[in-house]
Amino acid sequence: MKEHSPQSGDDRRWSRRAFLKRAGMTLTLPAISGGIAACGPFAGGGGQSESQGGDEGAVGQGNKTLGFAMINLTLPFFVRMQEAGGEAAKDYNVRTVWQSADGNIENEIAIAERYVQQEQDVILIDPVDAKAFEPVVRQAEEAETPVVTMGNKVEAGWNFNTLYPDYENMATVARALATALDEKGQIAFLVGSRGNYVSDTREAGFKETIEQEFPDIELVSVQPTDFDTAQAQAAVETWLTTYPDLAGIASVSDPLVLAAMNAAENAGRDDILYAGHDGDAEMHPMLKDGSMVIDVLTGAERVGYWNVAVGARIAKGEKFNKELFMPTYFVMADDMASRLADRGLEVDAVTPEEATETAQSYAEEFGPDQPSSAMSVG
Amino acid sequence: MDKSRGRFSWARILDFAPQLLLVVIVAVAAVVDPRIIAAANMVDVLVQATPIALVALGAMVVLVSGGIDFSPAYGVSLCSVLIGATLLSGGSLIEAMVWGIGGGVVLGLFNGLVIGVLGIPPFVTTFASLTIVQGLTLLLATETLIVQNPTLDALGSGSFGPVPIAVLVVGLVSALVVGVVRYTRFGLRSYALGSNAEAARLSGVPMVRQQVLIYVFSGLMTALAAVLLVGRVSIIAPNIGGISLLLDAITATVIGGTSIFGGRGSVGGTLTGAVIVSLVTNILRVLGVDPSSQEFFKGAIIIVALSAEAGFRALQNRASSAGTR
Amino acid sequence: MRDIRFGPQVVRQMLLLVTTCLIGLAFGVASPGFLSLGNFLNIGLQTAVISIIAFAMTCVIVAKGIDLSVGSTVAVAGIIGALTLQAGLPPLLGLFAILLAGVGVGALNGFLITVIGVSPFIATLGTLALGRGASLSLSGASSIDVGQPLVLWFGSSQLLGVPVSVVLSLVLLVLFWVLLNRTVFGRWVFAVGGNAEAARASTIPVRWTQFLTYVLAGLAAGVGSVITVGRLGSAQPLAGEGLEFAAITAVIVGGTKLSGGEGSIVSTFLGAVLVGVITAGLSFLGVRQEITYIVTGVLILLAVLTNQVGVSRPALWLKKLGRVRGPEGGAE
Amino acid sequence: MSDRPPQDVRTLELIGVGKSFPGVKALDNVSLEISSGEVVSLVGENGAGKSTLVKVLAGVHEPDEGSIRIDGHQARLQNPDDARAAGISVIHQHFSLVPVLSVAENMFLGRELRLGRSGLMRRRAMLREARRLLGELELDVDPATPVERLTVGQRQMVEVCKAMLGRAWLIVMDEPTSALSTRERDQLYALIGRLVERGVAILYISHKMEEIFHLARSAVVLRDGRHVGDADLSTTTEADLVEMMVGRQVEEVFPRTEARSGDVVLRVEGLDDGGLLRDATFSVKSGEIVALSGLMGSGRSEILEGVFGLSKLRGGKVEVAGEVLEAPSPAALAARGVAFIPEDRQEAGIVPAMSTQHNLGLVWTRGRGRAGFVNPRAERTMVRSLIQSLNVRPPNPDSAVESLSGGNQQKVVLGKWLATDPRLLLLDEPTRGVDVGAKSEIHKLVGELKTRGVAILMVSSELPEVLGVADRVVVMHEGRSVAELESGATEQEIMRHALGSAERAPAEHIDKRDDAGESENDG
Repeated sequence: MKEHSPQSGDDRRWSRRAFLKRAGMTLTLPAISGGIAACGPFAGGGGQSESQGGDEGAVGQGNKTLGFAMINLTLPFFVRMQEAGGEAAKDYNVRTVWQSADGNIENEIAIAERYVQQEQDVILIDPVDAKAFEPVVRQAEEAETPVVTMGNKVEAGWNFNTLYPDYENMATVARALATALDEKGQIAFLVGSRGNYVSDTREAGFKETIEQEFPDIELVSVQPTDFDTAQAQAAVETWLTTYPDLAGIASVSDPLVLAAMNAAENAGRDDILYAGHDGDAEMHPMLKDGSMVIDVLTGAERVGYWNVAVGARIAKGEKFNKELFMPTYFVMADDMASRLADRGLEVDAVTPEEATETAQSYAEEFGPDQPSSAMSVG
Repeated sequence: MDKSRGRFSWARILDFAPQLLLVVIVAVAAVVDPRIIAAANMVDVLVQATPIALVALGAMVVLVSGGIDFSPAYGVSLCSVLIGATLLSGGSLIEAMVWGIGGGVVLGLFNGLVIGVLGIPPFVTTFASLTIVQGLTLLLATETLIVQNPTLDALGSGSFGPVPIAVLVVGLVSALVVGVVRYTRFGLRSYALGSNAEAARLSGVPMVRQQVLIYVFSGLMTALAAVLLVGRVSIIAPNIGGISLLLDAITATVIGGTSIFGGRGSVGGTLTGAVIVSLVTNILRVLGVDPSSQEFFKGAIIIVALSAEAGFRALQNRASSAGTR
Repeated sequence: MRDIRFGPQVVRQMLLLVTTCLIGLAFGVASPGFLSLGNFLNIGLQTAVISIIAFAMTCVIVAKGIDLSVGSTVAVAGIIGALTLQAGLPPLLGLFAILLAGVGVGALNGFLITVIGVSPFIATLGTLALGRGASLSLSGASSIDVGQPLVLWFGSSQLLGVPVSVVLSLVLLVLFWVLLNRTVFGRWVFAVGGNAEAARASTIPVRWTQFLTYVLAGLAAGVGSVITVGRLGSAQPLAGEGLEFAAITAVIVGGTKLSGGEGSIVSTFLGAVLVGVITAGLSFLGVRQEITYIVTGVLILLAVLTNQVGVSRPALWLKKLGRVRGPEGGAE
Repeated sequence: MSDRPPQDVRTLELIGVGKSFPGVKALDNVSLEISSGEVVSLVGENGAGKSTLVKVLAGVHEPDEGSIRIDGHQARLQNPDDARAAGISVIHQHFSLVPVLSVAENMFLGRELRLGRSGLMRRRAMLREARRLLGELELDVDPATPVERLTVGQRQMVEVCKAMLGRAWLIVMDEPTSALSTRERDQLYALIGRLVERGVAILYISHKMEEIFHLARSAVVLRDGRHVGDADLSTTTEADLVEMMVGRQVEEVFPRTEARSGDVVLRVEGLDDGGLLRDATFSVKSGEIVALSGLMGSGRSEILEGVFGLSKLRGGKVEVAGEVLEAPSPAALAARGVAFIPEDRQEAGIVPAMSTQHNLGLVWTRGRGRAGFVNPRAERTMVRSLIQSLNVRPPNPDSAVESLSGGNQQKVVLGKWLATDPRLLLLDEPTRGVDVGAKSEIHKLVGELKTRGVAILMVSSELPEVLGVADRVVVMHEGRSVAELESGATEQEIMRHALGSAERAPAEHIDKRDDAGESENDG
């Protein structure tokens, strides 16, 4: 079990200096806020000067601005997405603004409306709901501001959609997991939260495939987690005691799979097979040792970089189809792929090593030197 | 005299209302699905109640003093991230504890000072600090942290005989909190503040210091909850804990008999409340209730339980008032 | 005849207005696009639902209650309305269904609180979960299209260039002001919150009054739901997430105390506008979200603080601060 | 230790103390001297500056003029801690005890006994100390009982003990007996006696002449914030003292107004609420004042509550103007022109944060105006005339009621009902805690109502009030109406009926009921 404990070589992200810097900031900020609080009603200036720096940078270089309206910036996926988006912004010489709706759809629309007001060059929306954004897309159309809707197809005519085949990918994940389990046994599924488009789509893809194609596989439970690893862990703990024969666990997102593995490890279970989505690097050891059957590499970083790249190119006048698809890859270890192939399931997958390369080479894949056509497949 | 004895037993039953409620829920659960009361599942329920219980103990003292504290929601996230980030950047466990617990204490200090010194109501203060903490957590954590520390792991997921260490730790902390509540002047003054703030002031209780201490206590409990969570979950995202943990904790506190108007609340009741909340979540999981409806049933169960308790209380009041008249 | 003097409420409202203008001006200097008619209308649009619900919340809080369920009520009312429309009911009835659903949740809150005797905080926390869960399960966790122009009108159209929802919020501002200040019911609300015992002795139906404040909150959530459905062109199971806190924040920033008996609709409105200006302004500055969180928190604290001028002064704070570390109480 | 009687005599002197608030001079050149082992009474009408003076002593207000000397040394009382440190303790009308804490915990709150300098309390030691002190003061209270289970009188005693524990040598008592039963009052007197023996000085504030003369050696009289003079109570008569306080002669505090009584407005028969009230039968005619007399806990107030529908009746009949009410409810009674003025005006009378106008309009607005709207102009007119006829000070309709003095608040409570032109007025202790001037004003008002043909049913503990104004007195004993006396009866007569019959003198039994009644009332 130990060999696939999800410890990865991530220490590099956490150099000591960086941590101390950040932690120091964390502790001084309340003091600063307190300071602002103490100096009376003109603290509006505090916020203002803070940003002016940013503004000047942008205006000084005369570059384009992309406004991102996000559902939530606290979830790990979005956090990574924003980080890589920052790199893309540097590469493409654009400025990005990321604002979070904290899960509230009205907030998200308000953010988008303000972007129209602010005359952002391109507005990118990660829509909580496709329907709800049609009115605001029309507003943007009147202001002739290009809009990109990410991951969720909004049919308002004016906007570009940057998509990846979530439903189909998750269907393949379901098939791979089921095949690895010899098409029988109990499995369970961790989702994000109900009403979250990405989570719901992936759930549907998984669930419907299992129900239609694998009558002997029993999907015993689907649990919501709010994308919170603690809740995921609690759910899996309950499964492990309630369904002692549980043979497989799948999830819409990799951190939840990690939490599931952690719970299983605590319970001393090492016979469970996992399947996930996102293509996080932390999953590679488990893919290699065979406990994880399959992962889907969208890659938060790739998604972030790609969307900024598309936005920047639109801002600079490049022409695109209304629908852009980002290439996604299934990630499987070679022996797992051949095992599944033996059982009749061919999946066009990359190895974890290749995946690492792909995941990290997003800057080349979607960089400014690439032609417009590299932004979409099919 | 007979009447008064009758009234006393009524009152005593009411003192154990949360425990009774727990018994009723367990009994109903046993009938509905015996898997729920299987020993292994019950252990899970207890382990999953531990972070709720710790946050709830902090919330209880705050509520007892007539305040409210929303900041543990992301406070737990901040402390967890501080601990995880310290460990991942090569710090020792002790260092990590210092950062994590320090973070909780600083948060409590901030709340206490703003409430006590600036006189801003707790509701807004802690709501604002919740927002601020959310920002700080994001500044600090840019991704999921994977923490593997043997000591923390043992704390979070080891067990001592059949009893999980996390449960033992919460038991120990609860015993300490019982001591604090009963045997320190901090405890006494917290109740005094919530029951009659003016009287406490007139008696010479230093109000500002007391309020600061109360919120620091809540911050400390927040940090302890984070320690347990880090030990148990190991996978720390900047959204760990969050609003749902806080709402669970406040619900636990109130089910446990703490009045949100201050002055009343007990450690035993709060712990029972935490177990009830954890159990209700567990029941819905075991029964495999559709994810869309889970929140609905959770809300419904809580409302029914509280209505039963309130109705019971009303009956008891009527009985006792008829008894004396 | 009547002597003109400024009561504490008026002073507070002036302060709020000045604070709002100063903060708005500061944002305007930082990003010139902020001070435009279009943006003001936008802020109005984005504040409309919050302020409408905050008006009713003011009544609830004045009567010494609290309602945490309004956000999920917006969602559940919208879903129920959309389902009735889907079932083929005429648009007008659909509109009524939304309002009625809101009233229903309000009545449930009122029932739990005034009849059963559950404390308002926890009762409405329960209905918050209940409502959110109900809207998710009724809708199958996905949005429901609404196409009827009549239903959409309130949230999507304009009157003389002003969004209907803004007009509606201003009309409700007046209505709620009249309700609280010019009707017998308004008097009852203040009396019940100020001293329930005295209110009872004055033959005021205390529970009924409290019950009605929750029904009002539900109704306001229903109105908010109508606007939201119009704005989104659909009913959303996750609509109104966090709305209860936004509304309560507006009420408190407006200077109403949670202890009941006092409060003003105009102050609440100004509070909502102030929070709206802060949110919009920070959005205009385009700072990182993390910074936005921190600054929002600080600005809300500041706004409440400036409200308390006269009540607490820096000198007093220093004195109090000194006492934190001060000698033993009483001993010296 | 902390509660040993101080060995030497201590003194407090106020010399020419003055205190101004914006627009008001609350205290002007007040001097006062008090030393260990004596009881000095502080008297004056409400608004005379007594509370300000108390606040000066408590360290809440610092005087702008004059000086305070303690034991001959200049002292400054800048905050409550200073006052406590100087050994001054104030027992407020509204208790400063924490209901959920035990007696011992309350006594030690803010000065808990600790283990060394740790935060740990020595609970047992505190309990022991509390028990010892309670024993020394001969108080029968268990130190482990939560304060919320004590009667008002017991709470008072606990307050005193708490003060003693804090080494107070000067205890200020602000109308301590206003909510006490007779027995509790006597216990308090005994306690004061013991305190004085131990060398404690007591500054005693009261409106009740008999207790001032009973307890105090001398009185300091305040009027309109000024120090009118000191009175040696052994040589001063009650009338003189009242004149000093009021600044004019008060001919009659309880004036009798003559009026022609008419039809029966209220008739009750066999009233029984299943509790303190067992069986009450009497009637009230228009233009008549009927007083309900009896010991506390004899069911007097319960009659009013039962008639007004505030408590559920188990048996009996309530008939208003010839109409038998099946289930009396406040709204139904109010609709039939019945008004109820409850006993505790802080708790059940006023809405403190509301303006005078809105308080006065609280009942009136209902059913007036169109479709639930208040007609502000009509309300203003009504309020102005009421303020004038009630002589509410200050006469500003917009000032918050909480800023008014007790007497004026009581006038507002009365006015709230007068606005509705009632035909039957139920008054519960209408002048409790109200100064002499306001008392006489209130009764003048009640008299006016009587001449206008209003029927008045009044509960009062003050026999002079009962005898002074009532046309008939219904005496209650153990929940039963036992006698009906015409005006002209004597105090002895009333007491004889109130105690059951004088021969049996079941005093102890009555005391028990007494306590039960108390705990009900403050619950």
